[in-house]
Amino acid sequence: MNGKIIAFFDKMQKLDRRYIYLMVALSIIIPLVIPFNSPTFTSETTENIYRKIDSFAGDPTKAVLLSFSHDASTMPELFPMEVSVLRHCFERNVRIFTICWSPAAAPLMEHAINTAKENYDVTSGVDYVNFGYKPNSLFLPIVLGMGEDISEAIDTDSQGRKIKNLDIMKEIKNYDDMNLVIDFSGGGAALSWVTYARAKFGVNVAAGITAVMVADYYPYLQTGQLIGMFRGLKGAAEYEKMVDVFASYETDEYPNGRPFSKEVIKNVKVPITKSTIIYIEDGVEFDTGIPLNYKYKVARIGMNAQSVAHIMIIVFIILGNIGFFLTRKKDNL
Amino acid sequence: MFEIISNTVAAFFTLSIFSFLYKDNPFYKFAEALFVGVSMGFAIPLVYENAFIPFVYTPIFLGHKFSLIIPSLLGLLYTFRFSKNLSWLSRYPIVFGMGIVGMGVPMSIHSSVLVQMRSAMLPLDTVNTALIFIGTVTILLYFFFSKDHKGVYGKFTNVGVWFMMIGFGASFGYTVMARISLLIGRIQFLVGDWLGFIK
Amino acid sequence: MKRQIPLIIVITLGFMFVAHSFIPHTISQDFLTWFQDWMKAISPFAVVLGIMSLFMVHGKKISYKAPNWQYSIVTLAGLIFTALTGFIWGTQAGTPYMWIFKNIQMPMSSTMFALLAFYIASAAYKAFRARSPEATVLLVAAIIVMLGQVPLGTMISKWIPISSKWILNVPNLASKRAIMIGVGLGMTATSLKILLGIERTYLGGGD
Amino acid sequence: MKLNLGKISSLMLLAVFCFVLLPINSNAAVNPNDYIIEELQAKDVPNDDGGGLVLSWKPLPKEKRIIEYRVYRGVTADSLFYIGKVDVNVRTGVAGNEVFFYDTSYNSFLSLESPAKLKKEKQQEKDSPLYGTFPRDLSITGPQLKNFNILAVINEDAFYFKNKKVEITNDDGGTDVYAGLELRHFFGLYKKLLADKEYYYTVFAVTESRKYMPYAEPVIGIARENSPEKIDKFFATYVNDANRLQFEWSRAAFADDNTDHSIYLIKKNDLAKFETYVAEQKQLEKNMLDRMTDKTVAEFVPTIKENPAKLIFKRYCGYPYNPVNTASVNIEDGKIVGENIDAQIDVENIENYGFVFSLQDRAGYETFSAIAYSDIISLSDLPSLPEYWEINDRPDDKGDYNRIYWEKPVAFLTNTSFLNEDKTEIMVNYDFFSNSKYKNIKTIYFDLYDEDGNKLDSVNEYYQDKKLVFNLPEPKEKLFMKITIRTKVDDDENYTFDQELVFDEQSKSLMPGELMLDGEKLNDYAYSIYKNNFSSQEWRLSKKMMGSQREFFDNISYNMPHYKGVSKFDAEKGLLYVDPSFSIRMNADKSASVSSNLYQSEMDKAVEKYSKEVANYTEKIATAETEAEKAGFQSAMDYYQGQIDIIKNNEILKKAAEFDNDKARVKFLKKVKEIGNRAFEYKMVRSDGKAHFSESSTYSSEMATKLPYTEEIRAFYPGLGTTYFFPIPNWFSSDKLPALIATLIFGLLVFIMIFQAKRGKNLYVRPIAGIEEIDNAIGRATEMGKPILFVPGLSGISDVATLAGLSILGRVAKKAAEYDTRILVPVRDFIVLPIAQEIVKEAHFEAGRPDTHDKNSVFFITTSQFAFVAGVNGVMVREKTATNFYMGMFWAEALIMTENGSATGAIQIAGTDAVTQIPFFITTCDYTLIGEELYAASAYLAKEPLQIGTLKAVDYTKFLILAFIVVGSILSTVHATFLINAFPEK
Repeated sequence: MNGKIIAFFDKMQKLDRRYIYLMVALSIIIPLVIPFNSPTFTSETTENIYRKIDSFAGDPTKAVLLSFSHDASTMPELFPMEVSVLRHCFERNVRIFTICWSPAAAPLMEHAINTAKENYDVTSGVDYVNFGYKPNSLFLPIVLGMGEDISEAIDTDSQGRKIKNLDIMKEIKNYDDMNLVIDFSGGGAALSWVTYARAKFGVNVAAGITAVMVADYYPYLQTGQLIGMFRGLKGAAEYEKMVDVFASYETDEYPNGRPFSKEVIKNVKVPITKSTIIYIEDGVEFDTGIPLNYKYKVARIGMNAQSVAHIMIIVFIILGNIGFFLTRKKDNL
Repeated sequence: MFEIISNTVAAFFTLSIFSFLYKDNPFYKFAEALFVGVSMGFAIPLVYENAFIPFVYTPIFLGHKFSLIIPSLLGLLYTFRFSKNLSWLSRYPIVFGMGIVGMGVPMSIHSSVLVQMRSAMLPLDTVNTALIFIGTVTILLYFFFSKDHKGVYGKFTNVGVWFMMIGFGASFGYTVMARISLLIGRIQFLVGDWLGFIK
Repeated sequence: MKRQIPLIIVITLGFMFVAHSFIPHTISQDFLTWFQDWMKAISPFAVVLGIMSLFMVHGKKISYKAPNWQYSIVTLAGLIFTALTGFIWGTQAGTPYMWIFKNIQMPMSSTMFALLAFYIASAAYKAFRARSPEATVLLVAAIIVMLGQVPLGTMISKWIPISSKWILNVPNLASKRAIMIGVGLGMTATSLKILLGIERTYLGGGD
Repeated sequence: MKLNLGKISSLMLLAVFCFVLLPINSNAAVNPNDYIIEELQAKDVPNDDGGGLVLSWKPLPKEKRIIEYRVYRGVTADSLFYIGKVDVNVRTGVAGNEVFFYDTSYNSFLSLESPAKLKKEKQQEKDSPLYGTFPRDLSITGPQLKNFNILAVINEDAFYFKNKKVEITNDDGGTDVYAGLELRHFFGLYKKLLADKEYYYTVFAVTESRKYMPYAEPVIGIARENSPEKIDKFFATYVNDANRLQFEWSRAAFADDNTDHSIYLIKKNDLAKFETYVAEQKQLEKNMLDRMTDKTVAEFVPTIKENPAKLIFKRYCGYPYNPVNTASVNIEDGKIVGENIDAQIDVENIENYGFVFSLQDRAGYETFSAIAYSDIISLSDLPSLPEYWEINDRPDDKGDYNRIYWEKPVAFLTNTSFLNEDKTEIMVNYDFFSNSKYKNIKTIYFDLYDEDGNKLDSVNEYYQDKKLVFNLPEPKEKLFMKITIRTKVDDDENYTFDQELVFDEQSKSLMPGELMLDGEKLNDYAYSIYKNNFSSQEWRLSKKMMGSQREFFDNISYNMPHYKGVSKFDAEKGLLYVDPSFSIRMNADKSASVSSNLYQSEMDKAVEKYSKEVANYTEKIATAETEAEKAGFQSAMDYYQGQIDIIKNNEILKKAAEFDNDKARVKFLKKVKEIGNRAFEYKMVRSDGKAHFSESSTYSSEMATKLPYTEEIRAFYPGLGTTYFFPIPNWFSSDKLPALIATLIFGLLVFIMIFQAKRGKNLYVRPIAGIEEIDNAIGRATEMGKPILFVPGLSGISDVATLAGLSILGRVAKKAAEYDTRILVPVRDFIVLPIAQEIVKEAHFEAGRPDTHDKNSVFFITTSQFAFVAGVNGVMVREKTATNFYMGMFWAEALIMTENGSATGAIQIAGTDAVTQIPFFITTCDYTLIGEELYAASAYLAKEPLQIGTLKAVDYTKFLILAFIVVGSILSTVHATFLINAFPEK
């Protein structure tokens, strides 16, 4: 009996790795092609960013800066975050700026804005401005310069317009107004914002990072140097849900979305298999009729695949180790 | 049409790389060889436009900063790396860049040692801060090389090892997550953008 | 002499930089600017080294008809062709150069990384072994963190996300901090060794 | 599978490169004429100085796959030059119905980065008028200078010392002297459009495959000088017990050509008349513009020629921008006090008066704000100014900041969250602003009260981690917090803030309310800090700070380029001519500028010229017919006489005239000018933005201890060091003191330990698990007769990990040579390659087995990260390596190698300081050197006194660190934070 089990695991141990690869591929392709509903639990690190941005809603004297410090290789994780933050800002009428530091990021930034704005009536120069690509060697001068005067530090936007002359800049001068910076990167770029802009001018800094960096960033979250953080794809999925539940919400009482509430987000479900945003609260369905486009749920669909893959890997580790111990026992005999 | 063709090319290379998972094959070898060449080839015009022109050509030939001829000659010495007798010349550009390590001494003491020491000296008023304190101290003890890990001291350093392992576990878990996310991105491209199965 | 002069350069520049880090004066800042200007002028030539070594490696393969030498042709042709498109049609959006970047270079580089997911899965099955108590703890912590990331974890028990957060906030923080101090000290020591001429590996062989 | 690889490869290569040509050919079949843009217009930009046009056109539909629109401009329709582009997203196209391109204010005209030669725009028909940007070739670009308003920004030293004196005969037959400079002496030349001049514009589209489409028919644009914008916020207040009017307004968005801020007083019954006046002035402006384009339009004559409102205040507001936006006007005996002001006001019936603000520009246009009526307040309603403030040079910098700090620190609550379901445990976040005087806050007390004033809880925050936890007996809707700050400087005072916490329905949490100090809402009143130097006429805003902020660092840049207009040039010599005069400072009463010239001879000539003018006007005054005429001549004469007086009597210019060599003279003037530009006086205004403000007097203090330059030069600037503050560069950064001490201790330890090691003292280093196993692992490989693999990391030689890895390689290679086991070292970095080769060679020599050394055992695979790993995997499988070492820096690829190695059954020993990779090594390798162990291992193996000595020094330093951490934590637990505070925070 024992021998049989050991033999089985022995065989399993020697399983051709290509079968494993195939399982990995399927565990990701199937959930992507056939989406299913799974709950998205939000975490405080992401909620903090949402709440901060939401507190700027409709206020012409406040703005958010998105800094794109990454290239295409980390796009799967970071792009959904960027789109949902932009969507949140467009929904809630929050003024927004974007900037990037490498030539490779410029097309990604453009792409994120265009993806998010398609369904909103927003104008460049009024609701948002793309500062465009600024060479990395100018990072420090610009980050410090914006503490004094944004329009001088940046000078022109991606279309070559003088920032100073734009409508959006009327009541926005420096970090006192542009009070939140979110840096998206696969590395330590947000920490430079913490070191310079946060330490010197007290601006709020949040980070959108790939999961690899999460453990490294945690100490900064604890000291409050970072106000919030998107933890990889999971963070993006959480934000997508919050935008659906709060920012997209439209009733007579709240024509432009309702304010964030921890109690609400806990209880509401938004199924991603539907083509419109539907709230399910305590079993009661409410169809808002607002289209839920693929681009707004891409992270949540991705998280389905992620869940399946995680479980699979955990199972692999456990199976592998059982086999390992059994065979070791056999060797010791 | 243009987009379809472009996507097909991109998909072809994506699949070629993935084909390595089955086994090493001419498609993968071809894609990889091309990747190496294209990556280097991509850098050449970029370096020319963004480094050579603004930092060498313009200041010397147009700005008449003739002192910069010295570092550009130093840079040229790199090419002697492959010469049998003159390869020692290529040390010069390397050592010139090494000079900056001098800054590394006080800077790393400041930012990685002193600043971290400060944040480690928290009041021990909650269980968690006490645990962080114990963790920090025991891990530092683990990296103390003058004493054998024996007896009570050894038990102490062992605690450090446990702390480190749990910490590494966190890194591990998140790294796994990140790698899977990247694969999700590629599959979204293949199945969604290219084949159009995801809507 | 072939070693002494470079050594003298490193030591002199090195001590100047030590002084620089304590002196905020403009003269000290000008020194840094001077150094950066010179480094910037040296830097473009490093790529020449890269190109040369690539040509030497693959050139050798081709001329000796080493196994798979045909792929070396692909590499060199790819290099020359990409560089030429950049020089002929420019590097703006829409040029063949950018097209190569978007549809050849970019998908391949992100796919290379995506391969890792497969390897992780296979390593999970075949190599992530609880060889020792330490490795066991590591794997258990990793599993908790991985479960904490997905809804299933929360559905199993609400303690999973809480312990996942605790792992990040307490042991992870302590270990990151202690390792940072240790590595920082080690790096300082190495820098100091270079500065004092004790560490000379970077000079390479020969006299 | 025997494929002919050569053929397959060439075929695939060909296929791929055909695709690349696709973008070039993909548009072959389209009709280019469908791609000409439509509705191109060039319109004047309103409210500007006549230097701006905005182009607009209809975007092509997104099906046309446009990536950019290129814009061209010229002064004639037959030659148009490229000036810029508008990028478009290919996929989505342009969202609106119009694309805009702004040709406004100064933007790049010419610089060293400009192309060498003028090029015809490619892909256009042969006779097209389109060209590239203006080239550096002055024979082409030079004649264009006159078509624009050109501003040159010149490197300071180049202007002073690289100029060539040039004399040009002018129209009157005399000679004008210019300073000739080459293009490389300029940071750049910037252009602005000339008002009332015709410019031609055209635009064409560029498709996805970078095909340039035909251009649109050029259109004409003319920029016009317009009246300034209307200021939308203007407030008036009457402070009755001071008998003073106070005004405040918002600043203009476009201020380039603004000259004056004025305030007028209007009686209520003059209102209608005033409104007609304003309307007629607008109509007059429009009429003038219309008549410029169409001469047949009848001239408009306003019925009211003079402004019916009475001027009560006027102040210059031009360069430097950000002028003061508040004004106080005193009233004495019903009369407004002020120079050249003649207005009466009945303060008893102040409600009968309206006030209006106006902006004036250089062209004489004036735009009025809406009418404001004053509210009546008393002095006690005005915000309080700091009782304590200080200004001095900021220490520890390179000399480009002054610092200003005031009052005591402020602490306030920022956010709260519930920690439990019952909402009885709350976390409250707080923050504080401090300043240089109160650097270390001793403690902050937070006392929590409920609505009835019962104290619920209190926290003594001696270590400020910016968060507090409170336990409530029951959930509360409203709470009060008393915040008391105790500082280490004047500690005995009770300095307390109040702040409410109110439950907010929407966010379902307790939200912090207004921060109160002594009954004043702290953030209602902002601090505006104004500064002024010796060389500008008026104050400028340095920074507006929130009412809770307590410190400000004022940046005073070193960079002082010269700004000059340029219109003349010499294409042959490649020179651009600029005016050689430059201003040094304003004179003592700030009525005129003290200017000098690069060439002393020109100063003498100027005196001569002015004397002639004085003589000329003296004659004219004698023969003048009317009083008005006489007054005009008199003022002109006064001006010239004043200029002569300055040149002859100003101390600086007198001193300068003593130099007989221009270089030394200019050097002297440069120093003097630096003080004039970089020393600032400061004042502070605290305001609610609605004319309820208090204004401080100019700050003055005791003489500063550090001053620039010599006594002799400083003597030209009375007030320097007491009211005017000049930032001083520092020689030591005191915040780096801990780092200096630590570096010295560390350095000293290294010396001592190396010395001891050299003397042969036995320094004990404990065995490191992974290292102990190295020999066994090599032995195993020898037994099995299989080779060893050693990967010295993937990064370059400057990486510490690589150095450590290489030094371990030396040891491993030696052992391997002794055992006569083959070692394989794949290398990724081509600089590491020869070094590794050398190390392995030497190891064989040392082991006494040079015969077994195989030159090819150290080999380069490729620089590509993953290809390298694939190569290493190949080696593992082919050579069946028994032992694998990975020592050095690794990235994501590490796992692929170790997994493969574990599959081949090899013993694996790894070492790296890459924290993200360590977990994978631990789980896939048999032994792992974690972080520092790698460094230690290299020293341990080397057994050299130098290495062991350093290792011991690091160890003892670590012990010190440990001791400090333990002591520091214990001390801070018992509320003693001095040790923590001795360490740097960031």
